[in-house]
Amino acid sequence: MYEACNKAYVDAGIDPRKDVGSFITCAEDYWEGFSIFDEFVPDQIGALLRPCCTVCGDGLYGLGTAYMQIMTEVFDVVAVEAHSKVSDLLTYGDIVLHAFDPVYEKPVSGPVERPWYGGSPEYSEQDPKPLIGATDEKQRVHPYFLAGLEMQHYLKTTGTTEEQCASVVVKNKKNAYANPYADYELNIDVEDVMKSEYLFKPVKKYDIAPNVDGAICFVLADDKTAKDLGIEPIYLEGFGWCSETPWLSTRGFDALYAKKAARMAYKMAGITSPKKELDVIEVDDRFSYKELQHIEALGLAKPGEAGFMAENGDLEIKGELPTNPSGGSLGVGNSLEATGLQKALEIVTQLRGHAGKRQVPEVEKGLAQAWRGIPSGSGAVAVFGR
Amino acid sequence: MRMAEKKYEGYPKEAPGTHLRTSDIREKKVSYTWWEPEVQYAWSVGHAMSEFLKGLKQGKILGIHCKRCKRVITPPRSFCEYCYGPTDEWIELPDTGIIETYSISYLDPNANRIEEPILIGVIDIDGADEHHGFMHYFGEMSKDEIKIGMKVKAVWKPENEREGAITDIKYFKPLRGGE
Amino acid sequence: MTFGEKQTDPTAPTHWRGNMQADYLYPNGAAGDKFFQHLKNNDSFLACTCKKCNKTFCPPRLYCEDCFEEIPDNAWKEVSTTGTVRLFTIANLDAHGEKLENPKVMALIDIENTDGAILGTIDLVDLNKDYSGLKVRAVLRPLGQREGTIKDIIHWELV
Amino acid sequence: MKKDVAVLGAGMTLFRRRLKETGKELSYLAAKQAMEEAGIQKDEIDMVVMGTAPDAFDGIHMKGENLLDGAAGANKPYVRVFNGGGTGVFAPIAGWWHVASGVADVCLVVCEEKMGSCYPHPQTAFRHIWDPILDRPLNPNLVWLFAMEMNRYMTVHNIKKEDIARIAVKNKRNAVGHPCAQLADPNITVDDVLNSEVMAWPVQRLDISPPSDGAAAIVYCSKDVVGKYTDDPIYVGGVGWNIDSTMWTNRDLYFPRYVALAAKMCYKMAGIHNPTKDIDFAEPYDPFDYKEAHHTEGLLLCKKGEAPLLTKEGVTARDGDLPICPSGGLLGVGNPIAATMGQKVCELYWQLAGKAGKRQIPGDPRVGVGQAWGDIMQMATVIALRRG
Repeated sequence: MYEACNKAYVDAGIDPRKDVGSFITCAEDYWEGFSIFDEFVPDQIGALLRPCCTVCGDGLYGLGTAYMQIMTEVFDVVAVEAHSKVSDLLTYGDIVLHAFDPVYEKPVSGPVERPWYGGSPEYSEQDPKPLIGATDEKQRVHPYFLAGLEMQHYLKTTGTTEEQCASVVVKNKKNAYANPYADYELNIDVEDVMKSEYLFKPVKKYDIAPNVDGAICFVLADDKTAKDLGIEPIYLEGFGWCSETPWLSTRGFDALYAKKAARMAYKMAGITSPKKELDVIEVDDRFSYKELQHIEALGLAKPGEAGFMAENGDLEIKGELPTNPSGGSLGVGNSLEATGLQKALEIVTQLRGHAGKRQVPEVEKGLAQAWRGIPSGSGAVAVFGR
Repeated sequence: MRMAEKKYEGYPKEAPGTHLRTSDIREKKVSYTWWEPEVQYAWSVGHAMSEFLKGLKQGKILGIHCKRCKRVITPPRSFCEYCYGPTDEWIELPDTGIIETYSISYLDPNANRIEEPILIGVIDIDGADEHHGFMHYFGEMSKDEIKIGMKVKAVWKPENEREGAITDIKYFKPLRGGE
Repeated sequence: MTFGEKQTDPTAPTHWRGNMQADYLYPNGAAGDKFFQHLKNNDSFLACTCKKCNKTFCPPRLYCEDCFEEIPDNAWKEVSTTGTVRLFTIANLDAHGEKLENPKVMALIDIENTDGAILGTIDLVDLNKDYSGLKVRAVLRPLGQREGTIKDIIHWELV
Repeated sequence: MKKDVAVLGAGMTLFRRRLKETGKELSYLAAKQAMEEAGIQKDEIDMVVMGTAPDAFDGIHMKGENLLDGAAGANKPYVRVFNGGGTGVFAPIAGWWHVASGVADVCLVVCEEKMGSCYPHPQTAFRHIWDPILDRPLNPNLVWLFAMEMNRYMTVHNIKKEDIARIAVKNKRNAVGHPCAQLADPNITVDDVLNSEVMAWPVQRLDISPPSDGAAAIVYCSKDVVGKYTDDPIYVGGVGWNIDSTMWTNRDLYFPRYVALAAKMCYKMAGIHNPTKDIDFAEPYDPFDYKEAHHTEGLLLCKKGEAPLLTKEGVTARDGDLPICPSGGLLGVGNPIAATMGQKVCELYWQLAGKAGKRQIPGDPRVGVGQAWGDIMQMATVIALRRG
C-alpha cells in the first residue's frame, strides 16, 4: 500500500501529509483478516491524524465517494486507495462462501460444521451446537457455482455460445502481454479454452480470472487545484453505482446493477449515445461471460450481440470498441476490491496516451465498470474524459 | 406482523424487535441456523516486522530511526507515519523500560472469570521515543506493587525455545535497585 | 523500489499464521422462524404476497423489498414443495479448491405458485443433462427429525 | 458546503443482547420508522448509505451486501461505510456528503449491528481486532485495552474512580425514559458501580456498556426540497472525522487528540467559535463511563481532566447547564456498535425537534453535538446538528 500510494503522490506532485484533505480506503474485513480493518489503514497511506475512512466497496465506489467529498467544497484533494492481498488468504473459497445468506444459502453448500482445520470446538450439553440429523457431507461446494448458474442463464437468454466467451479469454490474456502490471498473460486459442475442464458447467477453468495481489492509489482534486499543481488532468465526468437485491431468490441475473449504474453515469457525464462517444472501455471480466454481459448492460451492444463482437475482433485494441486493453481481470488477475481501480487506472493511462504498445489510438472518453464479485449484485461505473 | 404494538410518548414512537433469551435458544423455542466458517490466513509480515521478529529470536528489541522526525520507533516499521518518508537506521534497544499503563485483569482471553489476576500493560521501552513501546505481561510482582512509571526488564525464554514472536519475551519483571 | 532496503535473509520470518475463526448462531428471523417452524411440522412451504406489488415471496419476508411495505399476517399462505429448475450448474470443486468426491448439481428452483426460488441440490447427477425447466420436488427429512433449518430439505428430486 | 442538509426523520429498534430478527429485518424496522416520521416512500429516496461495523459480529462476509434490501437499497445506489465503533456517526457523515455534494436530494442512512450471531460471545470476534503479530499471541481480551487507557487517564489527572462511576449512574438513570433501552435503572447508585465485579481493574462490570443487537436510521434531504416535507427543519451544521496511528502503543493515551482534531473540523464548518457557549448539549460516545469524560474533553467542552467534575457538580445532568448523553448513552441504552447512531445522532434530532418526550431537555436547545469513536482507540467522528 505504501508503495502504490507513494507513486501516486509523486505522480501528482503532492505531499500527502500537507496537501491531501481526505483519505479513502476500499476494503472488507474478511479479505484482510482483521475484525476492524480500518485500524490498519492510516499510517501507510499518510493519513495520520487526518480525515480517513473505509468504504466497503470496490475501488470505483471509493472514486465516487471522493468525487462527492470534493463536490461538498470541503476538500480540495482526496486520495483513494484499494488493494488486494489475496495471497494471504488460505481459505479463499470459504471466505467467499461466508458472504452468502446464512439462513437459506450457506448451509446448502455443505456441512455446517468446520470441514478442514482441526474440527469443531467442544460445547457443553446446554449449548445449542449438537443439531439433530447431522449430514454425512464432508465438503462444501466452492461459491463460484453461482457463476455457473448465471452463465447458464446468460447463454440461454442471449443465445451466446461458449466459444464466444472463450474468445474473450483469448483476447484478454493476449492484451496482458503489453501490460507490465499483468500477471496472467498467456498465448492460447479458443480451442485451448474450450478443452479446459468444466469446473462449474458451463464455466471452465480458463473462464475464471485467477487471483492476484496489488495496490492502487488515485489522487483526485478539484479543477482549480489540479491546474495550480500544473498537471494536465483527466476528468471524472460521471459515475454511478447500484445494487440489486442480495436474495438469489428474486434476482434477475441480467446485470441490472450495471444497467442502472451506467444510466446514472451517462446522465451525469451528458452522454446520450454511449456507443459513439466512448472510445475505450474496461469492464468487469472476472468470468469471461461477465465481459459480454456487462457490455450489453452498458448499452454498447444488444443482448446476444456482444458475443459476435468478441468473435469478430471488434473488442480488440484495434477494433471498433476496444474492451479491456489492460488484459482485464482475466489477464491481470482478480484483485478483489482493487479491480475497479485497476480498470480506472487503465482508462486514465489510455487517456493520457501512456499505454505504450497497448495504446488505443485517438481516445477522448473512456469508461470503467466494476462488479463486487460473487455473490453480490452491486457494481459501479465511471466515465473519464480528457 | 410488526412486533411492537406499544406506542410511546415522544420519539422513538415504538421500539420494534423481539428479545431472545439464551434459554429460548437452548430450549429450541426459536429456530436458528448454525455455521462454522473456515477463515485462515498467512499474513506477510513485511520487512521491518520481519527484522523485529528476527531480533526477538536473538533476544534483542530492535528500534528504527527516522532522521527527519528525529524519532526512534519501536515496534519498527519501514516508513515513518509522521513525515511519510522511509525510516533509516536500525538501533538495538535495551530490554528495559517503564510501565506506561497497566491493568489487573480478572478475565481470561475467553472472558472467563479467574481467581489469580493477569497483569498486563504497555511498556515504554528505554532508548525509544517517549510513549513508544508495546503491550506485554508483567510478572514477579504483586497487584498491589504495580504502578505507572515503574521500571521493568524483560524476562526472555531460553534461546532454544525462542521462535521469532512477541512471546519470546515471557513477561517484564520489576527492575529493582542494583540490577 | 520505494523502500531503502528489503528483506534478503531467507531464514527471517516472512509470514504469520492466524485466523478469524468464530462460530455463528443465526436466528432465522421473524419471517424465517415462521417459515421453518411450519416446515418442521408440515410437508409444505409458506409464502407471502405483497398486495401492492402483487409479488409472492418464497422464502417469505417480513417486508417487500420493492415497495418497502410491511407484509401483513393475512397475506401468508401455504404452497406445495414442488417447483421448476430455473438455473443449474454442475459443481466440481469444493471451497478449498479440491475436486468434489461427487460432483453436485446446484440449482435455483422456482417454487410453484410463487415468484420466489430456493437454492438446492438435485439428487440425480447426469453430466450431460439439461435440467432447466424440469419439474422437481423437495425431499424432506422425516417428520420429527426436522430441526428448522434449510437442511431439512435433503435435496430435490426430479418428478 | 455546497448544499445544506436537513434531517427529516429518525428511527430505531429495541436494543437487546440478542434479537430474533435477522439483520435485514432489523434494518427494515428502523428504516421504516424513520421513513414514516419523515413521511416519505421508498421511491422518493435517491440513495442509501449503510453503516455497519465488523463483519465478524453478524458473521457474514461483505455484510453490507447482505443487508441492503432491508435498508431500502434494492435497485438503488447503495454504499456501506465503516470505521469500527466510529461508524455510528460516520454513516450519517457519509449521508451528509451524498446530499451536500448535490448528488442526492433524499438520502436514507441505516446503521445495523447484530452482535448476538457470534457464538458464544462477541468477544471471540473482538479478538481479531488486535494486531496479529504484536498483540494476538498474548491472547488479549478487549477489556484490557480500555482498562489500560482508563488507568492512564485516571493516573495522569489523578481522578478518583467514584467520580467516573457517577457518569455510569447518570446515563443508566437517563435511559429510563428511552423505550429501546437495555440497561435503564432508576435506582442505581455510585456504590452499586463501585461494588460491581472487577473485570480488569480499573474497569468494573457496571462501567461497561453491554453488547447488543439493534438498528437505527435517519432520513436526510437537501435544503432545495425540504419545504416539501417540513416547515421546521433541523440541519446538519458540521461534520468532522479524524484518525490516529494504528500503533496505539506509540502514543500517550491520556488525551484523545484525534477527537480534538475532528471536533475542530466540525466546529469550523458549523461556525462554532466557542464550544462551551455555543453548544447546548452533547452526545459523546460512552461505551465505558470514563470514555464519556475522555471524549467530553476531546470535544473541547471542558479542560483536560475536568470532565468528571462536571458530572459531580451536576452540570451534565439532563437539566444542567450542559446536558451530556440525555438519551442514556451506550451505558444505559445499549451498545450495538454502529447502531449507536440511535443515541448519538437520532437523539440529537429528537431533542432539537422537541420530540424527545420524557427525555426532553428543558430550555430551547439549538445546537447539539454527537460523537463516536472507533477502531483501536484511534478514530473519531463528530457531527453537529442545529435548528433552523
